[in-house]
Parts: sequence; structure tokens; C-alpha cells
Amino acid sequence: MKLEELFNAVRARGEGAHMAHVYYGDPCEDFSIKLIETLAENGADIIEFGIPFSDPIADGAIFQAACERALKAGVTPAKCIEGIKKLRDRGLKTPVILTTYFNIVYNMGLVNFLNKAKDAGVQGVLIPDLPIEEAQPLLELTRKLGLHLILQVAPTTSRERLSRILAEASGFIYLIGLEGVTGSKFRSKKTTATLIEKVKAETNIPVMVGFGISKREHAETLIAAGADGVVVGSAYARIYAVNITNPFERLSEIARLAREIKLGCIRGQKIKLNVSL
Amino acid sequence: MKLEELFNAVRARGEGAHMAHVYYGDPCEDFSIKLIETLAENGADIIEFGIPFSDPIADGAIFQAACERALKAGVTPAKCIEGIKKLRDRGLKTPVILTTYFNIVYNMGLVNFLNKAKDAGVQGVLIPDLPIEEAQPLLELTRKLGLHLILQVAPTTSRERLSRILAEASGFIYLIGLEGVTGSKFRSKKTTATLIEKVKAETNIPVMVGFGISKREHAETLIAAGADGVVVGSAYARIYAVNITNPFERLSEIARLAREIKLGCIRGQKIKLNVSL
Amino acid sequence: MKGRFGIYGGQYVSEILMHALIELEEAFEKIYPSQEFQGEFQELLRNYAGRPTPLYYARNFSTLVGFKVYLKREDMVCGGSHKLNNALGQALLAKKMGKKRLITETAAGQHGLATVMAGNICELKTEIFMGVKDIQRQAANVKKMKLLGAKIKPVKIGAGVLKDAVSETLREWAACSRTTHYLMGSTVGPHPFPIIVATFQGVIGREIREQILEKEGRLPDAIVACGSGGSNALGAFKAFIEEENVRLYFVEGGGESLESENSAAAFQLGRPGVLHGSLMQVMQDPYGQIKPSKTRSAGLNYPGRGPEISYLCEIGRIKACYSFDNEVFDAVKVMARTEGLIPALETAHAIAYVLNHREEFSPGDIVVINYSGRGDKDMETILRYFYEA
Amino acid sequence: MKGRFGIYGGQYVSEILMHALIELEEAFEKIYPSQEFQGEFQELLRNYAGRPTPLYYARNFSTLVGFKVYLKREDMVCGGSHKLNNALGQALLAKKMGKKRLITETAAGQHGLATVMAGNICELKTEIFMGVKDIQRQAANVKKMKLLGAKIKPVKIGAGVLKDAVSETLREWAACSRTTHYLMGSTVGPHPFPIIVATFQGVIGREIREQILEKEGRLPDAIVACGSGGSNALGAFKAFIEEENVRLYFVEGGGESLESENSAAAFQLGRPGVLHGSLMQVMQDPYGQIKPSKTRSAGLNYPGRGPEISYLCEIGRIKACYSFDNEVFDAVKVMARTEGLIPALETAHAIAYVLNHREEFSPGDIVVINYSGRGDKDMETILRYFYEA
Ligand SMILES: Cc1ncc(COP(=O)(O)O)c(C=O)c1O
Ligand SMILES: Cc1ncc(COP(=O)(O)O)c(C=O)c1O
Repeated sequence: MKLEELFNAVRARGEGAHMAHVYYGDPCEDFSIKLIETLAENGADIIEFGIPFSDPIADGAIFQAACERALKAGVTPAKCIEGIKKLRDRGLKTPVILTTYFNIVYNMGLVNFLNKAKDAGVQGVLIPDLPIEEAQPLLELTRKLGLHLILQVAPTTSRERLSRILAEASGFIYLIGLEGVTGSKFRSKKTTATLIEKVKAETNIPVMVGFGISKREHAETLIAAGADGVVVGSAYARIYAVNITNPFERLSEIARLAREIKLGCIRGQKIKLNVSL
Repeated sequence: MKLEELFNAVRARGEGAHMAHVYYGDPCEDFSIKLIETLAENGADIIEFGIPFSDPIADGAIFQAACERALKAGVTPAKCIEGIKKLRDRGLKTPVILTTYFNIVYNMGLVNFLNKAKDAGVQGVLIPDLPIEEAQPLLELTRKLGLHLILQVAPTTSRERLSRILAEASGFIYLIGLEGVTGSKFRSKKTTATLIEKVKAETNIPVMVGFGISKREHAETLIAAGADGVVVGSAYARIYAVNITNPFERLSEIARLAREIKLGCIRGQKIKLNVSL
Repeated sequence: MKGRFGIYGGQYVSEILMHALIELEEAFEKIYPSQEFQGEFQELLRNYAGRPTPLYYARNFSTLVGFKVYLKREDMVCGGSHKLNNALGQALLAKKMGKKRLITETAAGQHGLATVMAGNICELKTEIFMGVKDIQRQAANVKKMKLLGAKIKPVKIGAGVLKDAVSETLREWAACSRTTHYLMGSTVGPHPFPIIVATFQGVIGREIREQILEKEGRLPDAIVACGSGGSNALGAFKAFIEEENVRLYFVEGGGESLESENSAAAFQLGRPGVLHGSLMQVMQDPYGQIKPSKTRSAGLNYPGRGPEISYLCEIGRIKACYSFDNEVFDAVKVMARTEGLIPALETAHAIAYVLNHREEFSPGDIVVINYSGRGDKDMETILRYFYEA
Repeated sequence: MKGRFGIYGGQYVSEILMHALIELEEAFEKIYPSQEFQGEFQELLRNYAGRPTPLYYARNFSTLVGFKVYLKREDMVCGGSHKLNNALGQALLAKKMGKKRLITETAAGQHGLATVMAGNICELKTEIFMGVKDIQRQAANVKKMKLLGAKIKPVKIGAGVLKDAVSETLREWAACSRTTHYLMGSTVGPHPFPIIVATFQGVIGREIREQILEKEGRLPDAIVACGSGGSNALGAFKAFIEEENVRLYFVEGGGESLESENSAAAFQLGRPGVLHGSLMQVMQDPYGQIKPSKTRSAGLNYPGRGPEISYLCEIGRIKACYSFDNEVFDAVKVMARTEGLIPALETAHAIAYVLNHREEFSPGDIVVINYSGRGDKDMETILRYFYEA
């Protein structure tokens, strides 16, 4: 499914969107496959599929550990892309955003990376260490291939740069809701709401808010504040990480959280639309 | 006995003179008394009576240890002078040279120190860290009191200073036979013989050679080379030091060495005088 | 392109940090040339850091190698290495920018120490990120930093070494960049850090130039410097880049050997890649995962080479060299015996190169070794090598 | 009288050594002023030792105490203390005299290190006498000296501390004075040592004078220096002795307390006496036996005060002061926090005095602390005090 269609469908259902972020291969590929399917079946509208990197500077402790475990288990970028293919073969319809740090992309070669991603059934690409200043080559290539390069904005983004980013944005805007890294403690600050408003005022493409979201209420608040959806990542990894020798046992708990988050997305959207709950 | 008389008598007997150096109070006063008497009875013509000092910079390891033990045992300069009195009371006739470092003298006051020494029956005073440059006050005071200030010369003494020292010398000259400290290994060097010759050529007062002498042959060689006598110190202390908990047991061995040294003094004198042995 | 050296450099960071980099760049451009800043900074360099540092003609060492060797005495900078040149500059800049706090990372502790010293002078709080392994290995420096008032943040992730500490400091910075300055310790990281650090360290080469002209009436034939990020080397080289007749040697940590996994020689074993915000020569596996480096010299134990050094080596202006650990220890001893100086293990890489490649220099040559630091911090390692091996 | 300062000074040594003292005096008078010597010596001071050292205005520390404090940065001398000023001078002198070898003694190791550094530069063999207790306490410095090529001679006699090591070095000198120079480390010992050492250290005060005039346009109101033998203090003071308005403070090691046997405050607890060749203020028992001193600061742990310092205190030109161990550790921390500098424990005595006697200075005062050395050598002691107590 295309991202546009997805957002239209979600909106049509009166919901906010829910993107679930996963680092593939942690602690093994089989689990990641199951995890992604579980998330997709329990309310995740988009899968943010992470290729583990040795030095994930935008990620907090939970995702760092996830990357470390995955790499130790022998996952490679090629295996990750294989994983997406496998998911598609197994019937996954959910849009997939392929996330990784720039060195992985640079190492594979930009064109090669994007071609492989597209072949595997990816809708968009997100590179958290690729600000707009460095994104030009990838913007051009993704456009050519019909892929979205998901750009981020943050509370520290200046008005000037915001315009520049929004002008290039495609698919959706990833709005970093706090100053920090993934997995930080959620802070519902006025600045986040203000930023959502600012972005929404300047663009029509959907706005997904991420970083620190781990509860239904978080999703609800943010979407009520104007966001089109939320991203949840570390909150899922945290659940299975405590039982890392047998993470499968935690899938049901993860499913429960995914449903909760989705519920928050729905309720938030209702509040935003002023529909009585 | 006056020093002049002693040297006249020794010379008259065709002997070299033997001065035995002892640090008083090591390891206890009783032993020192016995030691001095033993030496005097076994061939020591003069007693060099040392007041222990905490930092005896002209002394080697054996005498340093002796000073340390004596101080630990509680000996004081006053007790040392008492010790000389006691020896005199017990009948010691041998001339006594009172040796100590300058700080002990300075601390008691020069006049006080000399008066007490004289009262106790001392013939001369030797301060190893008082070169001629610093000796003027003590030279005057000893002269006034009829005491000898024993001056030292060394292989490193320049011709000029030698003359200056000999001009002030009294009692005898203490010729340091080597470059080093008391208790050094004996080295019979040409320089020592040359120095003895040089000194003898310039003065009539007796020349006693010290430092490193521990055997009959040492005494013999030096006196044959022109010296009027020798000084033996560490060699005696070395004997009782190995049996420090009961040094009295070593007195007979010390007596034996004293007789040996004296024998060397006699043989050396014979060689010097070209008398067949 | 701004912040680029050939293909190298750039600003590969989270969007959150971009404002801080832009703010820093603008502040640097505005504040650094100002009379006020220069007045205070030069005063600190002179009277606190002890600049200019001497250019010492090492007579005995020269006799040994057969050509004239001068040592640029960065070991004489307060704290014992060139690190303070940069720390003072950035701390003062941060203060003028209104920042309240400094964060940074350190491996051997030299840069951490320089940062807390500069922080105290500028009345800024200091927080130092340090891998848990490095904390163990450099226990003395850790306590020293604490005594100076720094907060030490142990970094447990990864291998618990410098690379991980840099990542963690970048993460912390994302959370506090409005009030806090990340005092980058070498010519690495996203633009404008490589330029700022090289500017502050450039004083080394400017002094060398002046001093060698005064002493010899001509420029040197070669300058040899050790490095990982490249700050002391670039500092020494920059004033000579245009001087084609001055050969420049950059000596990295060969570690135990190039064959094994026991090396930090990124120019030999790496290829272009992105780490910590910048495209540079970096050690990585076939998939682009950054590889940990290994050398006994903590200050060279980083898998990346700063963008400018990467570029200058690529175009052949600088010769990329390396020394092995055992050569380095021997060089320490040679310097100790000939000149009474115990160099830092990092510095000893440059010395070792000169000792072991005498054929690259002619009898008439004038060679400057950038003597980047003193060995006090490495004494335990050095003594263990010589007296327990 | 030559070599006398009032009653103090002189040459109380064995006749064996007189020739060496006379030879040294003559050589010093002839060689020291020569152009050849001055040329080489000034070159070494500048480019090896790192002179002139800065006069640093300690802004934060000044704010704390309420008057202007400058630090004369002898910690910036190569090796970390003022000791090298003298060691270089004497080593060069010894070389010109044709000596082949240097001997000396050391407690903390600072002077021993300076001596072997200077010896290596001048290609003279070095032998360092050190009390067995000090060898234990300063294990790191011992190995450092060995690495530099010095022979270490353990001194077992007495308490196995500095006083005993000096005695033992004098004894060794008696055996080898024709070929060997005793490189006396402070303004103690028989004439001409106190004069030679004070001359070589005098550069400190000459620089202070020039620097403070440049910075403040006037002389300081006070100079504060720590000391035992007195070399850094005299070095700082000498250029100001005739300046009646410059108050001079000499701070000795108070140790734990003046009441107990735990002190090194010879001006408080001593009286005139003869030790190691010279009449001076010295700690002794009622019978004239020298008493061991005690302080946590190895460099101040000597029971005697050099003859010139003894005299200048006696006539009231210098005020004799002291700081206690606990005040000293606190001063280390204050300096670390305000100025990012960790002083040597010796130096911290001077700092502590200023901190604890602010009432002796007025708000308009300019005070120079002679910052004689850095605290690297004392880190273990300092850290143990703060983090294990
Ligand atoms: C003495 C010394 N030299 C060199 C370096 C390497 O740093 P850079 O490559 O930035 O000069 C360090 C780093 O800690 C160091 O301490
Ligand atoms: C740093 C420092 N300051 C002061 C002293 C005391 O020596 P002096 O009294 O000769 O200045 C020493 C002696 O080791 C020292 O290392």
C-alpha cells in the first residue's frame, strides 16, 4: 500500500496513524518477523524497519542495545532487506519505512541501497543522521524511484529551516517531539504542540510525532494537538528486552501495547475532530 | 699523659702509634667503658672517643649504625663526658681525643664544651666537619685551654691549604688516607704515601693516618711510608656489631686485633727506621 | 562546499542538533575574530596555557638520527598536551555564547582534563563522558577530573571505549544543546567542529613557522606529527600546507600489527564512511559497521580520521604513516635517554617514525616533530612494558 | 664573610671535600658569567625548560580572597617544578668543569628527575640517592628516573628519608669529588651551594619583577612562597629584598600540628645549628641531635632552612609562616575548583597561607604566589585524602 493511501484510509476511519519502529534481527531474524507481523496485526499502520548500525547516535539505550544484539547475532543490511521481502512474501501489506544511519547507505551505494529497498517493497526511507543540508542526493534519487525520503523536524528547528525541510518533504514529516534520543522519557511540552501547529500550518503532508511515546495517553495527547500519527519504538523493544532469551513470550504483551497505542490514536483523532468520545 | 709525651714515649720504644676510635654508648655505656679499657690494654696508645651524632657525614655505614644505636640507647654528650671521667677514675692513663661533629659542640657552646672536655681529662678535640676555614674560634679557645685541636688533611688538600693547616696544627695531624668515609675499603695508594711525605716534609708534629685501616699490614705499610701512627675505628666496631646483643663476648677478638694493629705499628716503624725485623 | 574537504566532512547529525551547529558556526565567525575574544584568549594562551611553547633543538637526538630534529614542545602546555589550546578556545567561545555547561568525552583523560580546566577558568560546569573500560584504565585521570570538579558519566554501551563515549555525548547534546556546548576534542565531528578545532590548534604551526625562521632562517624540510582525529597534526601542518617543499608526515597508531584486528591505522585499514557526524576515513566492516580500533595509546584509539586530514592524505599532500606499539615503547626510551624527556605514547608514534625511517631524511634536513604531549599519563603502561615484561 | 649570611652558612664539611667546594666556587665565578655558558644556559632555559614562565592573574581565586593574586607559574617548567632551573645550571656548569657524573639526593623525586633530565642533556651519568622509605612512597618517580637512565641508590640508614639521603650523598661525594659533581637541589649545604642555587633560581624573581611591572605598572605588595631549603622562595624573593614595600612570606610545612612531633616547621621549632655543611635554622633535640621533620609534603620534609632564608627571617625581612596538612589539602581543592590547577603539596602551603590569612592583605593589594610546582606527583596522596578518608 502506498503511504498516501494509508493515510487516507486511516483518516477516513477517523483514526490517527501508528508507526511502529523495530530494529531488525534483535535478537534474531525469526523474532523480528514475528514481532513486525504482531505489530501490524495489532494496530501498527506503518512499520519503521530499522537496519541496525554500530553507532546509532540518535537512539537511546534501548535501541542501542537492540542494535548491538542484532549485529552480534550476525544481521547485515542485505539480510534486513531480505527480511522485508520475506515479510511481503508472507503477506505483510503494511507500508514499510526503511530506517538506518547514513553510513550503511553510503557503504552500499545510494542507488544500490534504494533499488534494493524498493525491490523489497519499501515505501520510504528515513536516515536520522541526514539533515536537509546533506539530503540532496538522496532526495533526488528517491524521487526518481518513487520512494519517499522521510525528513525530520525538531523543536530546535528554526523557522527558516523548517520551511526548507517542508518544501522537500514527502510521504510524511517525522516530528521529533522532544530534545533527546529515542526512548527518552515522554514530556508533553507546549513546544511540541506549538511545533505541530507550526508544521501543520505550512504543509499538507501528514505529521507523525516520535520519541518518547510509550503510552496510549501520549498518542492521544499528541494527535489531539494536531499530529496525524505517532511513532512508537523503544516502548516495544523494552518489553521483549527484559526477556531476551525468549522474546516470543512477550509478543502478547507487545500486541496489547500496540492496541493501546492505536486506541490512543483513535481517541486523539476524535478529540482533534471534536467528536465526542 | 700529654700527647707530646705519648709520642715521645712511643717513638722511644721504636713503635708507631695506634689510635683506636670508639663511639661511646654503643650499644651501652658499660660496654664502651670495657671496650676502651680493652683497647688501651691491648695496644691502643690513644683513644679517639666519639660522641655520637645523628648525622655523621664523614662516617661510613659501621659508625653510622654505631651512632644510631648509641643515640637510641639514650647516650648524650654530657653522659659521654661523664664516661671519660669514669674511665679516668678507673685508672685510664691513655690520652683521649674527643671527637664529635660540630653541631654537638655548637649546641653546648664552644667554651662550655671545651671546659667540660678538659675537666674530664681530654687531651685534644677533633671535629671532622670543621675544616680550617671554620676552625678559627675553636683554635683560639683550645690554645687558651691547653687543648689540642686535631686538624685533618686529605689527598684532595691543596698545597696551599696544607701549609695553612699545618701552620695551625697541634698535637698531631690526622691524615685521611683515602677519599671516602670511615670504614671504607683500605687502598694503599701512592697518593697516600706521597701525602705523608709532603706533610712530614713540612711539619714536625706527628702524623696519624686514618680511614679504612683494619689489618696489621695496613698499619705496617703506612708507618713504613712515613706515618707516625694509624687510626683504627670501624674495624673494631665491626667485630662487636655482629653480636650486638652481647658485644662483651667479642672483646677478646677485639683485643686480638688491637694487638695485631700494634704489631703492625711496631713493624712499620722498624721498616721506616731501616732496622732489620 | 562549506564544511567539506573534498568528499570529506559534512554534518551527519540528527535534526535536533542542526540548530546548535548553525549557532556555533555563526558564533565562531562573529566572536572569534572580535577584539574582546582575542584579547582574553591570547591572554589565557600566554599566561594560563603557557604559549608560545618552545621549539627545542634536540641536539643529542639529532646526533643519533643524523639530521637536525626540533621538537615543538606542546608537552609544555598546561596539562601536558596540545589539548588545552582548543579547550580554552571553545570554553571561552561557549561562555560568550551564553552557554552554562560543557560536555565532552575523553579516552585517556587528557582532553577531559583540558576541558574541566578551561571550564573552571570560564566558570562553566563540566560533564565528561568516558567509556567504562577507559574509566578503569585511566583511574587516576578520572579522579583528577573529579578533584577539578567535573562530573564523570560512565558509558557502558558498545565496547565502553572512546567511540562509544562520543556517541553518548552526541546523544546527551541532543537533549541539552540550548544551554550546553559540546567541546569537541579533535578535528572530527560535524562541521563546524573540524574547522574550529583546527583554527584553535593552528597556533602550533604559526609558532613553528616563526620560530624556525628565527632559528634557521628557513622553513623545515619535514614536519612529523602523530594523530587520530588529527588536531595536533593539523595544528602543526596548517601553516605549511601551501609550502610544497615542506613534507608532512601523519603517524597513526599501528597497534600490534596491520594483519590482526589489533590496529588503529585507519588510513591503512579504513575507507571513507560516516561516523559521528562527518564523512571521513574510518575503519569499518564490509557492511559499514564501524570497527573498534586497537592500540596501547589511548589518545590514538579512534577508528576515524578527521575530514581535513582524510582529504590531505588522499590528495597526497600529507604522507599517512604508522608506528607499531613496540616501536613506540622503544622510542619513549630513546627520547628519555637522549633528551631527558618522556613523551606521551601518542607523541612517541611520531618519534618512532623518525627513528625507524631515517632513510627518508637527508643529513641536511631540518625535521620538526610535533611533540604533542608528555608521558606522565602513560607512566604506568610504559613502566609495565619495560619492567614487568 | 664569604658564604655567610649573618651567623648562618659556612662550610662544615670533611677536609676531603674542601677542594671540591673551592673548585666549584672558582668555576662558578669564572664560568657562570661567561658568554659561552650564558648562551647555552639561556637557550636551555628558554627552549628546554620553557622559560620565561607565565605570571598568571588568577581571576577566580582573586575574587574568592578579595585581592589580586598572581601565580608565578613554575609548575610550567619542564618536569613540573622550579627544580630544573637549578639542575640545568649546575649540570651545564659540571660539564664545563669536566665532570663526568652527577650525584644528588631526592625525596619526592622532583629534584632527582630534574637532575637526570639535565644530566641526559649534558651527557653526564646520574646517580640518585634516596631513602628507602621515600623509594617506597614515590615508587612511580623512582621508575621514571630509572627509565631516564638514572642509577638509584637506596639509603637504608637513619629513618631512610631525605636527611639521611643527603648525608649519604655527601659521603659518596667524598669518594669521587674529582670526577663527580654533587648537584645540590636547594639553597642548603656548604658554601658555595646556597649561593649557586639561589643564583640559578633567581630567574624567578627577575621575571616576576619584569612581568608585574608590565602588567600592573608597579611592584607587588607581597610575595608568598613555600619552602624548606628555600630555593624557590629565595629565587622569587631575591629581586625584591631591597624593596622595603614588598612583603615576603615564607611558608614552611606545619605538618599535623606544632605541638606534636608531626611538623617540619623549623622556624617555629628549630634553632641555629649545623647540618649538612652549613649553619642554619634546624630542628634538633636539646643535645644538638638533628630531629626528623614530618609533613605529608615530601619536598618540605627537611629539618633545616637554608642559611640565607634563615638570616632573612631572623632579621625580619621575611616573615616565617606555616600551613598545616589539612589546610594544605583544602587549598589544593580550592585552586583546582577556581583555576583548574592542581598544585604540588609544597606549593599548596603558600596557597593555604593566603587563603587562611586574608586579613593580612588589603583589597588593593597585589599578591604574587610563587606557584612552585604541579601536583601530578602528589595525586595519589591527594586522592587518598579526599576519596578514602
Ligand atoms: C598527547 C596526545 N597527542 C595526540 C593525541 C591525538 O589527538 P589528535 O589526533 O586530535 O591530535 C592525543 C589525544 O588524546 C594526545 O593526548
Ligand atoms: C614543587 C616544590 N616546591 C617547593 C619545594 C621545596 O624546595 P625549596 O625549599 O628548595 O624551594 C619542592 C621540593 O621538592 C618542590 O618539589
